[in-house]
Amino acid sequence: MQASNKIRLSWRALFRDPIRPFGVASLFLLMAFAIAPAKDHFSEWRHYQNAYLRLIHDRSDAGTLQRHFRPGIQQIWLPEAGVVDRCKTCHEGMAEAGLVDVKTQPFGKHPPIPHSLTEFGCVVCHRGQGVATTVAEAHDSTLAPEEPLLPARYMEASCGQCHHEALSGTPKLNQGRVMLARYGCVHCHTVKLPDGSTMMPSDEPPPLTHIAEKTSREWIYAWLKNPQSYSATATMPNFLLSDDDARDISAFLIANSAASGAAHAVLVAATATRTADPSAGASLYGESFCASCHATQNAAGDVVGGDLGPELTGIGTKVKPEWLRSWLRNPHEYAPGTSMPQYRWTDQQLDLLTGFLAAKSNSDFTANVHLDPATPEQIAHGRKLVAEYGCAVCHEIRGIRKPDNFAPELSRIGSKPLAQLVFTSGMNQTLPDYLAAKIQHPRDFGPGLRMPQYTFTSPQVDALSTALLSLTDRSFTMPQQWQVASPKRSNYQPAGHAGKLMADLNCQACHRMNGRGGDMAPDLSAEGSSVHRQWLNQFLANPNTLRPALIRRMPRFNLTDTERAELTDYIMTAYQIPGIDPDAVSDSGSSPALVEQGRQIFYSKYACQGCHMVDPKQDKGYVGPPLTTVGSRLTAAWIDAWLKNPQALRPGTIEPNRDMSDDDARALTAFLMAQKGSGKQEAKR
Amino acid sequence: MPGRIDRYLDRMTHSRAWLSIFRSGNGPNTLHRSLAIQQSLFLHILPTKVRRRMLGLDATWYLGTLTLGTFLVLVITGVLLMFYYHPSVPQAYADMKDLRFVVSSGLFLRNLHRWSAHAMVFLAFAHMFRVFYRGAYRPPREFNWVIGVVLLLITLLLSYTGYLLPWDQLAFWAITVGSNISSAVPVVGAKFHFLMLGGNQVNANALLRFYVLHCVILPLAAVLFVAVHFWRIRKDGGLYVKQSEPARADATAAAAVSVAEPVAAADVLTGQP
Amino acid sequence: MSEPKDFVAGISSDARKAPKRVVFVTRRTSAQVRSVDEEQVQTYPEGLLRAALAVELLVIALVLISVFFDAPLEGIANPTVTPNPAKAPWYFLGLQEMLHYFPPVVAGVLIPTLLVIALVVIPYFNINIEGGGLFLKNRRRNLNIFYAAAAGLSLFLWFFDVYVALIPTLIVTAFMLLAAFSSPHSPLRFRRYLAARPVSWWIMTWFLFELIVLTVVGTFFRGPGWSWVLPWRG
Amino acid sequence: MAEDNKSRTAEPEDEISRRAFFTKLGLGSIGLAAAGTMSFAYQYMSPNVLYEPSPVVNAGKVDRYSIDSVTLDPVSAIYLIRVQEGFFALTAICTHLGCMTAWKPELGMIACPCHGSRFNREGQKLAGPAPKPLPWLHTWLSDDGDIMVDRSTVIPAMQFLRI
Amino acid sequence: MTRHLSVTGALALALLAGCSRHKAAAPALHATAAGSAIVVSSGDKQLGNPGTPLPQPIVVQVNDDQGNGVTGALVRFSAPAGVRFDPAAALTDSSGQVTTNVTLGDASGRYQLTAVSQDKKGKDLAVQAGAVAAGYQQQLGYELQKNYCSRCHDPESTPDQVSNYDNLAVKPHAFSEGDTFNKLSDADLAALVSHGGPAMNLSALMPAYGSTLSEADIRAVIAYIRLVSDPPYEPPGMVYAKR
Repeated sequence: MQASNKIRLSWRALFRDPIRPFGVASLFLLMAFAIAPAKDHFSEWRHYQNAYLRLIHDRSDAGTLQRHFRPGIQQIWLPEAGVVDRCKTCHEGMAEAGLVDVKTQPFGKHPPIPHSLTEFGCVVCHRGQGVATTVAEAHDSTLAPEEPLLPARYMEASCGQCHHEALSGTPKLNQGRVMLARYGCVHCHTVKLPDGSTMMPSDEPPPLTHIAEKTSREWIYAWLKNPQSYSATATMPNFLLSDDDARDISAFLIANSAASGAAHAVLVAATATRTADPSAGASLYGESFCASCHATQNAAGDVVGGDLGPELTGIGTKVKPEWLRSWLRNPHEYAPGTSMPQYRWTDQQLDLLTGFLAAKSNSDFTANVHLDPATPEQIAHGRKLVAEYGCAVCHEIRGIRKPDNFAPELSRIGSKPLAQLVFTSGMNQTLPDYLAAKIQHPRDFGPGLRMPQYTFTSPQVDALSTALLSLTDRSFTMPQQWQVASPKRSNYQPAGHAGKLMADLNCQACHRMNGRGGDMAPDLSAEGSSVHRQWLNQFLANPNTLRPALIRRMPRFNLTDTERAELTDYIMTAYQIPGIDPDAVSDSGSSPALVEQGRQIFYSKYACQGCHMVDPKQDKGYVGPPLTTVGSRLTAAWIDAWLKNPQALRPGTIEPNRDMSDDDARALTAFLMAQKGSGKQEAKR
Repeated sequence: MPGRIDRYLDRMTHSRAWLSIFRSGNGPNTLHRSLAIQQSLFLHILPTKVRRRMLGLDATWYLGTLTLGTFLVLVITGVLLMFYYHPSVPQAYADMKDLRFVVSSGLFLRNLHRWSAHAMVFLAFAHMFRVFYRGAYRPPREFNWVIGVVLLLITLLLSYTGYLLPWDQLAFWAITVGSNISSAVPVVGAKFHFLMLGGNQVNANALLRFYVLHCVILPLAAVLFVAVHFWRIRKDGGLYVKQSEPARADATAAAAVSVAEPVAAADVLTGQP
Repeated sequence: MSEPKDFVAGISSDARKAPKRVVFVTRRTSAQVRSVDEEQVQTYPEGLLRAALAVELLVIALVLISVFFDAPLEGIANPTVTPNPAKAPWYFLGLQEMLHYFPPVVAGVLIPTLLVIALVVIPYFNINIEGGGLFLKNRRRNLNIFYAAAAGLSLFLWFFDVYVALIPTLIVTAFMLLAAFSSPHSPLRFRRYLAARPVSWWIMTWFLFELIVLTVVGTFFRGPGWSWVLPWRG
Repeated sequence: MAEDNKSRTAEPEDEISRRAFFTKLGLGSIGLAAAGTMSFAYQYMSPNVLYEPSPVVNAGKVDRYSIDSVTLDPVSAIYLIRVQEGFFALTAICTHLGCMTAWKPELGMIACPCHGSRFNREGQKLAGPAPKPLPWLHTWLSDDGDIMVDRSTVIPAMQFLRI
Repeated sequence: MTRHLSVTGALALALLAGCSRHKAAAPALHATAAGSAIVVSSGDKQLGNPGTPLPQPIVVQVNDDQGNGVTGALVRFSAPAGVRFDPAAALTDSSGQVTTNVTLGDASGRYQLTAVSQDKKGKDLAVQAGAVAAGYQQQLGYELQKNYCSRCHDPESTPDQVSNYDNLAVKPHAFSEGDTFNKLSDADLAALVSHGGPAMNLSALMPAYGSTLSEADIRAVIAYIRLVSDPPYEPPGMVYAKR
């Protein structure tokens, strides 16, 4: 009652005579109106600009800096890219070379990059909200399409928006892309690239159509339970299957397996040799250079060898000897698409190798796996699981068709709005952290998820996240003039009978030809115009190495003379490049004086002995191939052209381009062509 | 010093120019003051006299006045905002960002517009209920009540159409949800929905239509009806007096009256006693 | 033209006639002129000054609010991503809450239309011109109607599980019952007050109560998927 | 009620003067507020950022232009003129009423289609209503050898960019 | 009234909860022993990237007078803003060592990481470990030199990449030799790389890369050399703020 009475009294006081409150209220109104512009005037960016002016005020280069300083809101406007960046409003010193020593943000100088800052703006690489003029809004706004700033560790992702080829400045991004292809991510997840192409996997999941011939159900079970426990380098991820599920899947795979066309000799001989002579097998394994592609665990316990094929440490436990033998004889019968070459081993060699490999077993892998005979229910359930887990996406399985877009498409994962992400409790709510967590612990994001568990190191996770973060909306809407042509993908296949032969030998697993093939061995696209026919023929017969420094070497295939002739002809004719004219430079018979002059500049002017050796007694150059027999190997025309511009003939070769004068080139060529002494002996042999 | 100001003001208010504009001139007497109302286009829709006790707070709570006040604020801020607004997709949203980040006090004006809009809706509702509970809708004021209801609807429509203009998620989905309700009307619903959006979904057409409605048609309608509303207050016998409260009315009156005849602002300016 | 008639029907528009105070004559009152000539003051300056004052206070409040609270602005409109929940402006949330229970035709069209019509026609009913209490005159009939209406409405709401609307209805009903069993001579002032309420008052109060409850619920108590959430929980 | 009593017992004239004071206060501050609002509106109306092409134009490499050639860039409305002494840039906007002028090689002069103003190659007016010669624009060579023209800065005539 | 209380209580609780979530209360560490010397046993002078963990953790050891590891000595790590240690402080293990993982700040350049322990008298024992974060340019330089230069300039020989260092009559300088490279200005280095050793009256064994590498590439290589040079490279004529 009292209170209400008071109120009434005060209201009366107020409304008895309006003049007085009117006056007072007007005064307050005036004040209120004064607040708004004041608030606008004391804005964050003005504060930073003043701080910048204080910073540069007493530097020795203050004059220049003050001349460059532009007060007020600075903006980079790129209509075609939809970029409105006002970052420079606070980051005033961004382009000031003089401020390279300033570490305090926002005034530091931008580190050198290959692009002009004003031409591309800031948000294209750094993300964040370019239009904002307040720190919080600009850096961590999360409203699509505004994204929070991209952390520095993932910055290479921004390069990947335009550059789809491998850049030397972005190792992390390159690694991530390779991993996406190698670890089968792109088997399940479609990744479309702005140029319309789709990311292709680079791994070779074996077909499971005839798996019963290859291995035992116990091994399958143990493998399914944990592939990495079989070999640490296994690329197949762990699906965290329950014992029963693993049991049923293995049951189904065995039951589902059909007979392949491969003829399985009964391996009496092999079983004999297995006990007989492991060292012979080992030496054969060695001189066939299996280690170029296959790794094995050595006594010290570290895995050595190539990663093109599977690790062979426990191969004996994995595969059945008869299968192994037939596989070694001709892999294409079992897996037509494999990149394992068909060595032309003799039966005796096959036995040796089979025995040697079959002995490589870690029997404790399957030791405590005991499976009862499969029941029809288990097999049926196994089939269901196989379909459920999408095994058929990677592996060819009889009677199960490959499901299309089995997992979410990732073409634009890099700019997925936070609102659409479901985070686990307690994790940082940012896209990079989400991706990293998803890669490391996929199953934490809810029950019933099928994404398997990989075993990646944290640098690998970083690389993968970087590659994924480069798949943004923006990359699809880049202005025409920014788009970088992605590297041509060629599916060149050698033609004809020789082509078939090369397919059997899988030359392209290691050699690149006309844009397709591995990068383990030299590109052969220009081989025909570079080497002598005779040398090539000899080489195919007995591929001695050109570079003693390398571990990986060309294996020796037991080619028949006709096969060699055929192959040589094909290479010599098919792999010519224009501009190398064999007749332009005389292949032999140059004056000794010229040769001597060549020797002079070889040693003095160009100091080639630093990397090459001509005279093994005095030269030790170890970087480039030895040139002791170069005369019998390479054509003069090629040497001449090579000396003048190596990169033109083999892009990326580390032989520096010395812009050699024609005279020098001719002299050196003459000198090098003279180095064929041992070549002659070889020819004789 | 104040004396001089007074003299200047005095001279001003008696200059021919001043008198040619404010014909009534001004003075303390009733005639001048009645003329001041009658001869002004804007004021003449008000009665020249008003019952003193209606000026007390508890009679009307000034809700109508306040609603009008918000409307004026909205008109002013709205006009200013229009200078920076393009009713096109996606430019509209970019303009919001510019208002927020680069236009001097753009953020403030937008806030003022937005909050005033909410205030207006609230006040309009409050006004309606207040009028009802006072019984001020009774004859002869029933038509004015109807106009009031129309004004309430216009207010809602104004706020609703304005809601889409920022073109953010909030706007888009509020309008999507809202407009789909209309398509539930049995016969004409779909057609109406189609016309309202200028299509089947909320897109650039819809934005433009809502813009025109919000900035031209509805405000004009509002002004018109407000004028009628006020006019009818006067014509229906001034602000409603509750017959049932003479006793309290007197009290209020006694409280509201001050002994001295109040001095009008203008009189003070002219310095006349 | 024809010569003027001596009697002209229609409304006299003689400017010299002073405007008459309009008096309303109800059925049970005889027309007698009560001229309470209470004191009047000039609108200018008295009224205008007060109006200006009120508006000034309003503007001050609005300006302060606008300085300290920013208007919401979310991400750019994206037809492919629906925020959860997608809410209409607050003054429509009562309606949206209804839409949660009833088909659009009912909640989106029927109810609003009826509301508007009801509001429009209120003044054209003479039911409460005298402002007589609902249950004072022919009590039995009104009671029956009231029982029927209350029960019907409650059942209807209960049938659709509209508890949000049902509870206020029941509360109002309770008060109406209290009113029904009170008289102008009740000892309690509050009961006397209730007893004197006319039917329109009850209806409007019910409507206001529902409006407030539904709007508050729709605004604060509805979360993703229009599920029930408590605003003070997270 | 204290308020009331005071005001009731107050002397009429000082009551009046107090009212006068409050009135002046009220109207005065409203007037000020209005004035402030005007300046506020002015500030608001003048944009802080512009969505306009930058005044600096990259006119490309030197060898694009032969000696004694007059090249009109219609997009940026400038003439790029190379003479023996070097380069200079003129605005192509007529100083009369802002029409876009055109270079007439056969006449060897710049002509405005609207009202027939004529300028010579250095921008001096030869005929017509144009009040001023065509202004010369600031021109310089960028680091990578491109000719840059700043349309926003006018330089005195006959300052050639030497190559 | 009670409601008010409950509400405020709830607020307070929420506040507390929020705070506690933000700062994970680290268990208080109490040194049970003290050494007389502290050394970096591994992880010094690493090359990393901005905002990224260093490839190897940093291991420091606290020794007593005899040079044996001291167990239970408290070691605290500190560094410029932006650098994160995990853990930032720990007690030495049985071998007297503390291992911490370091995440560099977001700026490229040189970072000084400090490990501090206390001896018996409570005097600070500090040791510095250096780390460099390669920005884009330095990263590019690193990749380029790995391909073109390291075969000769890096004495380290690995199976994958046999070093040619020993085969050279005139020994190249490892890029970390600050004493050698800091004497040369950027221009000199650029000339040396692009025109070869003879151009600078140096060994002809250094070939000219001017036609092989672009100027930007060469700048990048130089930036890398400056980054890894030890002692650190001080650019000449650098303008520092007087304050």
